[in-house]
Amino acid sequence: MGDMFDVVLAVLVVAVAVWTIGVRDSFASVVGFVAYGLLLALVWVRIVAPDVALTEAAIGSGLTGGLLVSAATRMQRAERSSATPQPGPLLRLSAIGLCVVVAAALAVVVLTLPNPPPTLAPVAAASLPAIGLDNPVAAVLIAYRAVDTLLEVVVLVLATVAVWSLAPDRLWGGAPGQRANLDPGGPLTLLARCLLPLGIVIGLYIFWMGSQAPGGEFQASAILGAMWILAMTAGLVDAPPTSRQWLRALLVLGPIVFLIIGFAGFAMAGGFLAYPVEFAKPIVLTIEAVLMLSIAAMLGLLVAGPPRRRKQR
Amino acid sequence: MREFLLFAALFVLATVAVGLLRLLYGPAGTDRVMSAQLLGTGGIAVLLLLGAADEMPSSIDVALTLAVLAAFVSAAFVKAATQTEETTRGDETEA
Amino acid sequence: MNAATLFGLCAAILVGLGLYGLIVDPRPLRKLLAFDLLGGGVFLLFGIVARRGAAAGFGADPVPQAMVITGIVVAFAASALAIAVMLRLLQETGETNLPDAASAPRQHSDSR
Amino acid sequence: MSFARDILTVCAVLAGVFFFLAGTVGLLRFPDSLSRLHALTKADNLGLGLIAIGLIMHAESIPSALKLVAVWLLALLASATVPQLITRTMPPAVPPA
Repeated sequence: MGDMFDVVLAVLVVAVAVWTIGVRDSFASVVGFVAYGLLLALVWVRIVAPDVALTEAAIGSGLTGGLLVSAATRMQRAERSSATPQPGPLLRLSAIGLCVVVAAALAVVVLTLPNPPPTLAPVAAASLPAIGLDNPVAAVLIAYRAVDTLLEVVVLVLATVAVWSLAPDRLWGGAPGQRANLDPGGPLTLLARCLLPLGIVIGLYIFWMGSQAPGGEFQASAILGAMWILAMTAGLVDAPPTSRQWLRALLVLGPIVFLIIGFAGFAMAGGFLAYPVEFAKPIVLTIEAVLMLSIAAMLGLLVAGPPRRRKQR
Repeated sequence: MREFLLFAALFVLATVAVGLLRLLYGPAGTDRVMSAQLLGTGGIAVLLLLGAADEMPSSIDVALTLAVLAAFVSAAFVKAATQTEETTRGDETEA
Repeated sequence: MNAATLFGLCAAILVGLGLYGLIVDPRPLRKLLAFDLLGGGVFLLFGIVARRGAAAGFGADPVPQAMVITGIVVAFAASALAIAVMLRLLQETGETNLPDAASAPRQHSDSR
Repeated sequence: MSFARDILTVCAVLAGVFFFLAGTVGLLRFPDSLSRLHALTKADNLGLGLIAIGLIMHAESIPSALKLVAVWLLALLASATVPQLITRTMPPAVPPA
């Protein structure tokens, strides 16, 4: 029965992908992509990667879905009026040829993967006791491959600055998005008011669980970021102007604390991003907590987009 | 019991997959969003069933995450759709 | 055929489909969707490698999983930036397509 | 005892699956967006609720049972608000002549 489930799921993923690529209307394609992200989360559960499933559900489907759907809705009208050039049959055919070759090559690679498979699991498992975490994926993210995670957070900061810099000069430092009017008796207000406390509790739960079970700062910050966006959409809170010092400090807090602890590793444990064994767990939790705050703020701001209101003096 | 739960998961997945035909036919954007919403709820149910069948407790956490964000995409859609008039007249043309 | 191989073949098809959309569709939004779809396929290939590397009591090798989590977050940041560029283009020109892509077929119609 | 519990689980899950089927049929067969919305929300969340109730009897610990309840409550909250929101994007209904 499990095998049949997997076959149906795989066929469904491919069918939704074909629809997403093939359909003419871009809005329909975006909704297809949201469905694709949801189905991928199911696939990750089936291949025993619940940490990735959580990330895909929160970011790949939830946040990306919200971002794309709202962008596609705003672009819909203009797209209908602007002419879309159609690629010629020659380009189409050669593209099909290339893609079939690439897919076939990958399929051959999948079928001829080395046996027994190489694995880093024992190495990662050996590093677990030294940092006091029971979740191997969180341990890899924060200790074994900590440099990757550090660079990733820096990429997020750069992306946020890049999005802000797309605003016209005179709006630099202003608040993103339009001010949403609070609709006191409306469904959106009800949703935001009820969901916000629950979402924050669940986000913190996913964060806290991350040291023993699937979860962690990335998934938690995606939920917290989504809750912030929801509060802004409903008009419960207004988006802060991007010139605010506290906001900018919050964005770099995570990477800076991470870097400082990384350099302190030279003195305390003899290497960049090395943690002294006796304090490893509190240090790791500190890094994860500040990273969660920074990432949640950046994910929210990335969805909110560049400043669109004049800076108030 | 395990086989039954897996069967139920398969059945729910197949059912909401058929519901995705509404994504194909549309005709309006709202109909397409509805089919995605149905797939979301179905996905939550499938995750709960899989979690119980395979004794994989973290699957429930994935379902919990999906449930928190269930309304997020629809809220973004409605916000953008009802603001279209405002933005074309408002600060966007000002630039 | 086990689940890892099945979803591996599925990932190969997804990469092919994403690549096709990326090459053939001139609209920026569709290129972004195709690129993200392709990315999903690549992540899934990592997942297959992770699943096959199950050892030391874990259901899957944690190292590729951690890389995929990093990748998903970075892909989101890149999508958000791309969307911001597209909305800025819309704001400036009222068009969703790049000027080149929209006018090229008409200008060069004699060369085809 | 465990046999009776299994029977209850099977019954509740089957009922839940039935409502998913009903919701899908409604989404596909109903003629206009408003009735499709009705089919989607009512049947669909009854379905999830019944499945959650069925699995609670199967849950091995109190926290995981509580999580099942939380999932259902969140889904109820979404189904209570999302359709209201979606109707705002629809053109105003024209009363039948």
